[in-house]
Amino acid sequence: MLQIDHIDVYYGKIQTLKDVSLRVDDGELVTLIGSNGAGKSTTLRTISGLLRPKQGSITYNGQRIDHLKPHEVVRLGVVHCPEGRRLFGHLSVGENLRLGAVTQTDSAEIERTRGEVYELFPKLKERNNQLAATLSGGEQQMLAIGRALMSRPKLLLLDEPSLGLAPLLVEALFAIIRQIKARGVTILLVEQNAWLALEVADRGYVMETGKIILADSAAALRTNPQVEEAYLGGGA
Amino acid sequence: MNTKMQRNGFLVVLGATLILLVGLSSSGSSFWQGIFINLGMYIILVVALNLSNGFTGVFSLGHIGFMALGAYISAILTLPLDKKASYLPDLPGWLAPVHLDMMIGPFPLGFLLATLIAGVLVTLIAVVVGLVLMRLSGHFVAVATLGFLVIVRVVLINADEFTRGSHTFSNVTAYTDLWWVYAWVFIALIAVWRLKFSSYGRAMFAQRDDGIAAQSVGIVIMRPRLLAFAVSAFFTAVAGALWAHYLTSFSPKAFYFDLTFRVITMLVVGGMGSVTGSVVGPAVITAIAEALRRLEDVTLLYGVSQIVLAVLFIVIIVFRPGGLMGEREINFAGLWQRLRFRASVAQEGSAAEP
Amino acid sequence: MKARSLLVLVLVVILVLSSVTFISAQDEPIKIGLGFDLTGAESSLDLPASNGAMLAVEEINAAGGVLGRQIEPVLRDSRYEMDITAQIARQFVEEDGVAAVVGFTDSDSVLASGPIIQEAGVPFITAGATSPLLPEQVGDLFFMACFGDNVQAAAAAEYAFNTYGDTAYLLWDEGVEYTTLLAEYFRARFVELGGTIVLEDNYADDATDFSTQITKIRALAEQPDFYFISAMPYNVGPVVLQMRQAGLEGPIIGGDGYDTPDIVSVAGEAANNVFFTTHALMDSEIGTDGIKAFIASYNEAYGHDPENAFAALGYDAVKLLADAIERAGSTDAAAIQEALLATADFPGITGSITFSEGSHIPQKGVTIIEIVDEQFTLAQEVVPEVVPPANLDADM
Amino acid sequence: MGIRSHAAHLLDVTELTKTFKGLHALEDVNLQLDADEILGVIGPNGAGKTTLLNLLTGYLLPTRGKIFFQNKDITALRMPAVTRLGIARTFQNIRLFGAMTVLENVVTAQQLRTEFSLPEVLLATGSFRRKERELVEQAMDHLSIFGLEDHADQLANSLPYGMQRRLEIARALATSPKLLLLDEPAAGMNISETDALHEMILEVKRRFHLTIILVEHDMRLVMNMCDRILVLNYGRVLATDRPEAIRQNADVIESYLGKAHHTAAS
Amino acid sequence: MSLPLYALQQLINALSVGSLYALMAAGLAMVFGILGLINFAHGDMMMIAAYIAAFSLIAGIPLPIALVLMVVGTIIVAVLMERIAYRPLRTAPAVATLLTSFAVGQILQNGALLTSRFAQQPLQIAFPPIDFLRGVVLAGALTIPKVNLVSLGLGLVLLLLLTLFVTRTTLGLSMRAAAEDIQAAQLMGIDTNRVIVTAFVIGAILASAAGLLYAVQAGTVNPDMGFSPVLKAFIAAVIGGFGSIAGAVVGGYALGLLEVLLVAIPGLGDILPAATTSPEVITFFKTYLPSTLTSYRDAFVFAALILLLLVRPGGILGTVDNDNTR
Repeated sequence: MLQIDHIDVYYGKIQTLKDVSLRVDDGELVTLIGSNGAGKSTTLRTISGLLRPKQGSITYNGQRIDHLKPHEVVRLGVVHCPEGRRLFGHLSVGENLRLGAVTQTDSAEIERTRGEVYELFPKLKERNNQLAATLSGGEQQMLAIGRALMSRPKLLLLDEPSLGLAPLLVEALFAIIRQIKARGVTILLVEQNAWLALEVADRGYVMETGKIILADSAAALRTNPQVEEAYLGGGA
Repeated sequence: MNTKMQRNGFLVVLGATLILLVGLSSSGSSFWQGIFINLGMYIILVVALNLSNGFTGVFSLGHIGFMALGAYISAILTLPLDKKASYLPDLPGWLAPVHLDMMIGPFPLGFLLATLIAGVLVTLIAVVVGLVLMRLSGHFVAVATLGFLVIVRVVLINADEFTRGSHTFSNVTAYTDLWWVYAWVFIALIAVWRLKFSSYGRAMFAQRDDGIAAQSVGIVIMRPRLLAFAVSAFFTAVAGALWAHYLTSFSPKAFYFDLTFRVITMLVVGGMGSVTGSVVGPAVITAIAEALRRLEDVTLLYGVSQIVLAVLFIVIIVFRPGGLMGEREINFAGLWQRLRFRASVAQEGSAAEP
Repeated sequence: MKARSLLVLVLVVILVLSSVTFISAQDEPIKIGLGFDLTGAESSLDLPASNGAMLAVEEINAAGGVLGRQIEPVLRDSRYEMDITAQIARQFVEEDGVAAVVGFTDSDSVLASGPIIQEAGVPFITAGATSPLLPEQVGDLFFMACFGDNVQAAAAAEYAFNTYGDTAYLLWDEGVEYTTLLAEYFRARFVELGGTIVLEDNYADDATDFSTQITKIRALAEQPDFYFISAMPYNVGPVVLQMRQAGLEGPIIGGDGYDTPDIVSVAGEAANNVFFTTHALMDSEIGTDGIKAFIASYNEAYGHDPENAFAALGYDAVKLLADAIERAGSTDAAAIQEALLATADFPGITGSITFSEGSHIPQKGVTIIEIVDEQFTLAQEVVPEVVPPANLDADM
Repeated sequence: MGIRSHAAHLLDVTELTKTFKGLHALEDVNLQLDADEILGVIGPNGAGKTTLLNLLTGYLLPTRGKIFFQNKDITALRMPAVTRLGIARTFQNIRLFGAMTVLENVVTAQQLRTEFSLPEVLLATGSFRRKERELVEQAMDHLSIFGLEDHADQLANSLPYGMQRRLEIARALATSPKLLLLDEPAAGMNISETDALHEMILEVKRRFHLTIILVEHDMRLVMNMCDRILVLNYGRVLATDRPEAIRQNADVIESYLGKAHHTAAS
Repeated sequence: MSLPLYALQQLINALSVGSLYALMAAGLAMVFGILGLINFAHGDMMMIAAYIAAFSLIAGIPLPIALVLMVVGTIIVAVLMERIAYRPLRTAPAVATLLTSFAVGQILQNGALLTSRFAQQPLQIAFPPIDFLRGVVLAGALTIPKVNLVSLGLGLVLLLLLTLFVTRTTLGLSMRAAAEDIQAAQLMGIDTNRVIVTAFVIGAILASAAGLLYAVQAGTVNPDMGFSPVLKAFIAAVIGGFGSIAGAVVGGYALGLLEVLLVAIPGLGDILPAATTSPEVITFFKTYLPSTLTSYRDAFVFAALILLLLVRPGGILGTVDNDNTR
């Protein structure tokens, strides 16, 4: 479904991605793990068109998308739920969801999707008219994901959804990610909480300083001593 | 070693400047002297503004107000007594008989005193204003300092016993010449350069880059801001005094938005944060503006030069958002090395010839 | 790097092109510097003045020139930036070697350029700067083609006092020297005559809505005999219109800032019962033959009627200079100065010009114009009985 | 204040409370810290950990409560004054002077202890040159402790992430503090980097005779390094105890560590 | 005129001035909200609009067509301006874009200057009279110039339409989203370039309405007529809390009121009827609030502005978190 081939990305003069290649197949949940500054978010930002690769290509369902603008990428069904939620705090929950569906034209369809999102996150329905900024941290994350789902993504790019959530909430969140996957959405998940990510994922990539250093099935990565040592905190 | 090369490079630049000045002042062309006098005054204005806007990031749009105050204060102090009696008859008693015209040989000490008094008074005003305004950041300082400029203008227009109101203040003695201007250019550049590479400068840049981190290493944000604002006001007032005693007449209208934006444009083109840029910016803008002006006189398309200048400005900003110099400085040591290298090549060349 | 080399290239091209100016012509024509603000804040006055001046040069040249030599005008834009104003003065006297300079309509520009021209020993006639303090401030080679504001203000005060009565309302533009000076001279003469100013007020130069000031007038228990409003050409129309719309029908009086067709086109019939002092009645139908001819040729050259009285003043200033050079028989500064001082009854478009008793401000009659049925009509030609001193401050 | 003696403690915090728009970010926090201790502060996001650091350093002023440092009431002091008295900190999201070089970052912190007069600077007197030279030399020595001496002339924001963290600590220490507050220094580090950080913190603690407060999510680091741990939840102190005791504390497990961590850690 | 009547008339004056300021400030604030750009060339867009209208009317084009030409022409200028000057500078520092907007203004002003010269028109053109904008409406002793009434009405209508647009349409919602977080908006699939161009187009519509009314009031058009209104708009926008359209409107009326008060109160000593007012009051006004004090008006406006910035940095409507730094 998504194929990244040998991309190099620069922030100004500093190279942040070096020869990164990865692949996400239809229906999969693939995770990208690694420490802060390893280039995980940069990878997602490049896929969604916020950054341009200097070298290499990104294809989605056989179509080159590395030269597209972010809104064109979204129209193809690749939706990026950014790190730090990036909600429109001065707009209501309902308006945030409406904006998620900005690429959709069929209003009946939009309402149906809205119903599904409410089903997934009943809290959002309760708070429909509340300003997004007034939600709690967990609710905000729910809204961020719900907003992304409103555009009926085929491929969902989730960036650090667990960031800043208490461990108990994180568990609930991952249960929802599983449900989304079960509905047939392909997911590329960037997580610092490698343990949890590998629990839900089919496959995983490990990044370090802008490079992919490991790629394997999630199960294999979970038991890979190198990963265990570096990211999972071993058997402390 | 490195510092020695730096000093040599600096001396080369200083020497070249001196030669240029001697050449100019002996050329007898008051037009070309005028260009360089204007350039010098702009350099002082820009480097002073850089200290405040560039180094501390507190963007002031009100500096021309300090310039106006400097011009008026110094001019009142040096105005010949007969002119004073006729143009400013309502001056308060203690000020009416003041006429700073002392000379030491050919050196007008009175003018120097007037300039210094204007500078110091304006610095005091800047401290008071700064205590209020330097608490603001971002667009808010810009608006507030713009307000200061408007207030200064209104006060100058209304304080007619001191300023003649909206009437042109005239017959100021023309003390300012190339040497006066460039002496002050030298002092201003050196002072700002030394501030930049000192604990004060580091504090200014630090609080600009990250105010919270700066506080966490013990920097009281207000202090570097206020210092920069005050010193900057001093030199701006000096430039005002030079301006007053060069043009010999002025009115509140002259010290307003047009001049403000001309100086800021020079600053941005040169590079905010770079002392070298404060010379480069005015020099480039003056050169282009002068060339375009002459072109206009040939083509008679008055107005085109302003358009071209504006387009050039946009081009510079698009391709070099930090200005021509960014925050970098001239590398005196490198300059010296390059000169020595050329000299040695030339020597070798000439040695090889016969 | 690329941007830099591009910049250098542009600079070089510009410098090469501009060096064309240095290829100067033969010494034969008489060079006259024309310094005006063509693009800056004063351009609405200076541009017409420069047009008038250029027109005069063309006419003189077409008629064979002065002393058998053509006049070569050197027109330069001061942009109302004072450092540039000073610089073009230097260019005139050094690079161009002009025999005389004509220019400007405001004191700031005259005072920034005048001392330089004076020091270079070159005569300088201002087209429209009307502050009577200027000759003293600039020097003995400086002349004015127009009367001083004290003269027209006194004329207005005397006319209004005698015609309408002894109570007045006074409004002026507080940001401009011309309007403040005019208001001060008017006040001085009017009070001296025994008049009372019942209310005075001012407005910012950029104002377009005067309803606040007008409401204050309307709140007066009793309306004054007339309203003296000292305004710039661009403010006159709206002030007059808005006053009339608010029901203030009394006579409105002002200075030569009113002398622009705009007042009628903006205010329409509201401009009736407006009186103002100016240099001459610029009317293509009932004006003098000289005025008719001037308006016609201005229209031919620039595609429209003269914008305001400054067009005629620019024209007169050049003609006055040419006349003086002709009489002096040379372009020597002292000779021109002497000839100018001896000018008597020079028939300018803006009235007959005489410099008497060593004064550098001409004695000109003041024309008082009344607007009747949206037409300028001549109300009176006067010479004020008493003129307030140029420097009001000095007497206080 | 009462007659209670604070002499025993380096830092003595009583009933510290901070409210934002009526919400308690921190409520009645009491805390005593002795010289040479390492105190860990843990708690879920929004528990008030960073608010606590902001209050201790004078970046925020408390709504209620007192802070004594070395027997001196610093409750009302602002950040620069607090730093001068000897409390330094780092930040959760690194805050360097990005447009300045690594060396300048450290010198800027170090100059806190050096007095310059304006004439001295403007005239570039001998004393100015000497002091500047000394500052640079000291800063270079200081950088070498952190292995940053080879990057002295590099711009701070061009350093890789790990080095930026180290530089931030180096800069904090350049103010010669007695108490160092570290806000999630291991965030985004892998385990080997975290271990190196652990070593480094212990090393500088010895060398500079520091007392440390460490706010951190990485339980392994906190458990291994700290003498005591303070657990915050919704702005209140849940527990203060030795690491082993915290690990067993049912309340803490329930509200913070959760099942996931439990399984992961066991 | 009795004192209450006087107060009422001055209040009407304040509302009239204020609605023009609000109209001008709304366009400025909208672009600022989305791009963080203080577009000083907004005033020059007003100037361009006035010129197009004036030239069209002088050429004998019927009023409705002239107005359409004006709006379309201004929109074209605004879109070109965005495309050529501002788009390459999206990521540049605020100062650079601010100065660029001045440069753009310079280009427009001198362009207008050259155009009038080539069209053989005077620099300053009398704005051709528009019948329905001439004259006054009388309500008892109160007078309201029609221009002011129209600016009040047109202002309200345009601002209402604008409010409906940003709350009811997807494009409007997208605009608000882009104003808050332009990158997040992109990730929603919003074409932010389109949103920005839309903001400039709406800005141009507001500017042409304001430009027309301003020109009618001023009676004349000239190349630098845009500076003074944009400065007022800027102040109004700051008073209201920069970036919010509602704030700009409130700021516009606040500025109008302030300006009118600063002229209406000094000099009352000369106006109050001596028969019915106690002499102390008259003496008080004559001593402390003489008419000449009105020349300090701008200083008071800005002093008030600075005070407001210190006390409520977010403007009248704004909310600002209490963090003491940044």
